[in-house]
Amino acid sequence: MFRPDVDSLVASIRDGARLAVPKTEAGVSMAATRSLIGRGAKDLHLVCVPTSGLQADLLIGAGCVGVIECAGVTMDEYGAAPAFVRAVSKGSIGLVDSTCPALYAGLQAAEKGLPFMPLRGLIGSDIVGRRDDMPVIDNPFAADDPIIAVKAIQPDVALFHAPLADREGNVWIGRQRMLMTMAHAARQTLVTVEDIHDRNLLDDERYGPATIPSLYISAITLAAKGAWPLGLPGRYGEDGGHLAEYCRRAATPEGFAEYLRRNLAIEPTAAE
Amino acid sequence: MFRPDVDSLVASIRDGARLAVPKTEAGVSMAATRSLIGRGAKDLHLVCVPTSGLQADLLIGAGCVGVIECAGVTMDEYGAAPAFVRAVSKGSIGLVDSTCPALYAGLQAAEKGLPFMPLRGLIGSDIVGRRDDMPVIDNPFAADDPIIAVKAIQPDVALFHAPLADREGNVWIGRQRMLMTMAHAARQTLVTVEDIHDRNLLDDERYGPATIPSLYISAITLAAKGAWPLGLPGRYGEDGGHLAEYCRRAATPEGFAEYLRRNLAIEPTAAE
Amino acid sequence: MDFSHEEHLIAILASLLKGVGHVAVGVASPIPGSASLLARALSEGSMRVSILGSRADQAWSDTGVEMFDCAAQGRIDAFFFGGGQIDGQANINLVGVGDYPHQRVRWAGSFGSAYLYFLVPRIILFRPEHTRRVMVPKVDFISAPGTSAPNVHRPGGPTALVTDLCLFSFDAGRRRFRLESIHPGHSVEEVRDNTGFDFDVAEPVTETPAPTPDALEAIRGPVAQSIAHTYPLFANRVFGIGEEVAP
Amino acid sequence: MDFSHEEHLIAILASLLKGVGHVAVGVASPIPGSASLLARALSEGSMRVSILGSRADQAWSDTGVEMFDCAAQGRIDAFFFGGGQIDGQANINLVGVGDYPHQRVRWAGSFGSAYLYFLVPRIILFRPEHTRRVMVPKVDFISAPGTSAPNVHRPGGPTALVTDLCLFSFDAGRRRFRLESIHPGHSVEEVRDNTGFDFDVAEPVTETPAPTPDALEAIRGPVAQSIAHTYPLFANRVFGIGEEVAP
Repeated sequence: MFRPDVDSLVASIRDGARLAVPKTEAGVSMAATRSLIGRGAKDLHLVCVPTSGLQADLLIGAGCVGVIECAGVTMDEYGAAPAFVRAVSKGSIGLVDSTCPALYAGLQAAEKGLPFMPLRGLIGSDIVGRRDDMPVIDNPFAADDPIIAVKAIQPDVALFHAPLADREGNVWIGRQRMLMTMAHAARQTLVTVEDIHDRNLLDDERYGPATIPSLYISAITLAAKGAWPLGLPGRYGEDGGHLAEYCRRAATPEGFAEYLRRNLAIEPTAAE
Repeated sequence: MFRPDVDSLVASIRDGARLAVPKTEAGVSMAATRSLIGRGAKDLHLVCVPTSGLQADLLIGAGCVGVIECAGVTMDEYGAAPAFVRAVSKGSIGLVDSTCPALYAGLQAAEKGLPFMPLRGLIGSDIVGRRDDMPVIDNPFAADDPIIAVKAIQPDVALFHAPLADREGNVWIGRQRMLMTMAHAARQTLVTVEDIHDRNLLDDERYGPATIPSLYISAITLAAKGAWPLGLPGRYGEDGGHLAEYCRRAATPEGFAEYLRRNLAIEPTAAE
Repeated sequence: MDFSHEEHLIAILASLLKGVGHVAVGVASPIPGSASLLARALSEGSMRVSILGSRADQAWSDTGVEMFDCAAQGRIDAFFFGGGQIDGQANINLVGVGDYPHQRVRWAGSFGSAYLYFLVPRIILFRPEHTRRVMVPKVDFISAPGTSAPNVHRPGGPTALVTDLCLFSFDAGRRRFRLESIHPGHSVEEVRDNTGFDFDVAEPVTETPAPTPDALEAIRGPVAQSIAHTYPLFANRVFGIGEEVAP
Repeated sequence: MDFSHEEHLIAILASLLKGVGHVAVGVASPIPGSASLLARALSEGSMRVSILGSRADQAWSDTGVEMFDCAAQGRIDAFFFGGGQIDGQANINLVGVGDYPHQRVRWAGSFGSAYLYFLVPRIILFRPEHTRRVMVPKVDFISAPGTSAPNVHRPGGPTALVTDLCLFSFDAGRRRFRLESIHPGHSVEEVRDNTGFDFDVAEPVTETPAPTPDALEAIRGPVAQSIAHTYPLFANRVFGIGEEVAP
């Protein structure tokens, strides 16, 4: 259950894996992301839950991503996600454009062992129109009431960063409940954590309700400040200076390579 | 938001309401149940989430229930639910026999504003066979893969007992997550609580994730020991002596009437 | 070594859990709960046990839908069900006897059976009372069907039935029970006389083995202590531990 | 009383929230967020505001699916969307320009628009840039359609569009925008010249009113303080409060 370091955690993510990652504010394992880039991971099918930012942009720029399934990739106040935008224009990544509730619904279907979940809205959008896995079906309880069916999304791996784990392998996630859904839905769940809690989190009436039981957790490793330069709710904020600097540098492929060299001590080989 | 007492809370439950109540261990408002019986509530459509025990049995015996929709009514270790069993045999209540995950699925459909949720299992059972609101539909993503559609269950009122509320009207439920689903699904949510917490529960990183925001709460009243003689997780256990005594007395209609007189100071009029 | 009937049933059920990674136990199931704890004790810690209503032996953070979702995810390998009536095709009835809905005998209800019976690979039926009242030709209400048409998604289903008299296996392909072993002191004839449905008989039918000394030691030690948290009345009656709960 | 362009936009959007019980604001929306806080301040506390990503102004206990479920429950009355492109039928495009998928201009993505645009009764489109680049005859990608066939469940949809130049209302029945008011210093002709789609014009078209002194006071006081928690760069630039974040 416990891995000695981030590299050995990330070794469980094979190239080509369908990898689910949470949105920027929810606990992104940037430590594991750097390790994936360092290893030169390839052809990941990134499922953003439901959006991403720096994490997706770095992985795309470093050439780790084959397909990105998401509702939005953005650096928020710092601007557009530069490597993502370039990769889309060049056609170097596959795109599965989605909408937030459809990504949640797909994961919830997998969580429930269902082949699909119905979802309101979407009819007539190009999100439905540009993919073949969102058919319109009939509401069986009303006449002439079309509704979208969202196919289950079962990730090979869910990967995120959380504030706490205990020695049994239970993981506390606070109010980032999408992490619970991701862990329920995925075949494997890999977690970096800020701290190890000495007592069983499930036994605590306040931690317990927001704790993912070890049943769903494949492996954990400690990674202090593991979300940096993103923030971790309740622990630390994002490093805005760093994010602004990233956006400025990554505006060109050369600048992106320079960022990898300088900040990750990584010599990009297969990057853009 | 805050009502002065249980009777004024319960005044929001009109006769004939579709009333959702949680299972015995999850925080049953017995205080409100006694008040409903005292008022002589009539023709309730009781939705048990997903089962019930003393609460349903008392309401049925006192003549408050028109229909019960549930996956099980039992006094657990203390035996069968006597008034429920009598009412079924006499045909004095309507029955919608269900199964636990179908009740959860129906509430989750309402929570998501969906007309239905698909559900595995059930095909070929008399649960499906004996009611007309669980059709078999086709999985749109596979050939010849029938699956049950569970119709959304939107209660008029969700009623339960919780450990804590704060002064903003947020309610902490611990790990009884079905209470969150009930509050999301129901038109109105009425809560009795053990205690009032001085600080905003949503602002606390440990209470927050298991707190129902006031957005979903219609009214709250304080009722110390409001689950008695049932237990409240983390606060107090059930009163086993009382429950055994109930089962013994309620074994006959006369004994049941006697129990109401003695223990609830209620003179049953329209009871069985 | 002497042992009680309950201790024997616990040991028999535990023997059916060999190789299981995660067994879950529903409400009102003290003997299956004890059997699961025993199987874990004998597995040297490799088995996960989740007992509904228990605080200590509880894999979940939510007391409601999570167990059902967990089963559908394929994370629960074994589960127990009883049955007010059980028929020869392993259909179970937890609802009542007579014409539905206004039945002359009414039980609690189907609970999660209509769902878990389809999804958990190893469902063990446990019903001590072995009479023609229980083991019927055809159940009066199908809470959960024993088998399904080939096109119905069904990774799970019944695999065994344990009673006071014997142990049956269930063959979903043949849609029939097979008598595997008879508990000491009983006979095939006695089983036949008390069973309202036809069944196959293993060749040879063995005698159900007695609990091993290791098993008995575990049952009376950690298993008894642990099950008492969830089932105090049962633990008091069978193991003589804990306080007696008021009459 | 002098006011900035941003302050005016905040006041205009707030005026569109009259009578709303609960307004929710998505990510990357400092002006709509400020407008909602202003509307609440002017409503004397009867309005609920939920700002995604804010800790203080947040009605939810979960940062994920809850907002979408909440909208489907009918518990959110108003929401804002922008649009990289907006066409005359109120279709919005948040994805990009050119042939999908390898578009020459790519934006972040559709976020929750394809869903909330159907379910929230009062969707206010807010897109400051009023040019033919944005206000197009037909969007290149429909993130969310402005209207739906009568058989499609659609309790919500767009009701207004606010730009740097003017305020439009949207009539779902006619599937057309109507120019309601022009911001001071601009003209109907200027709006026409910069709009790539045809629209109706109210008779008469009024001038968009300036913020009231009460509104300005609230904007510069509690609204500015509050929005700075979620949008520090914005608050620093527009209200000069908080520390400047590194270049």
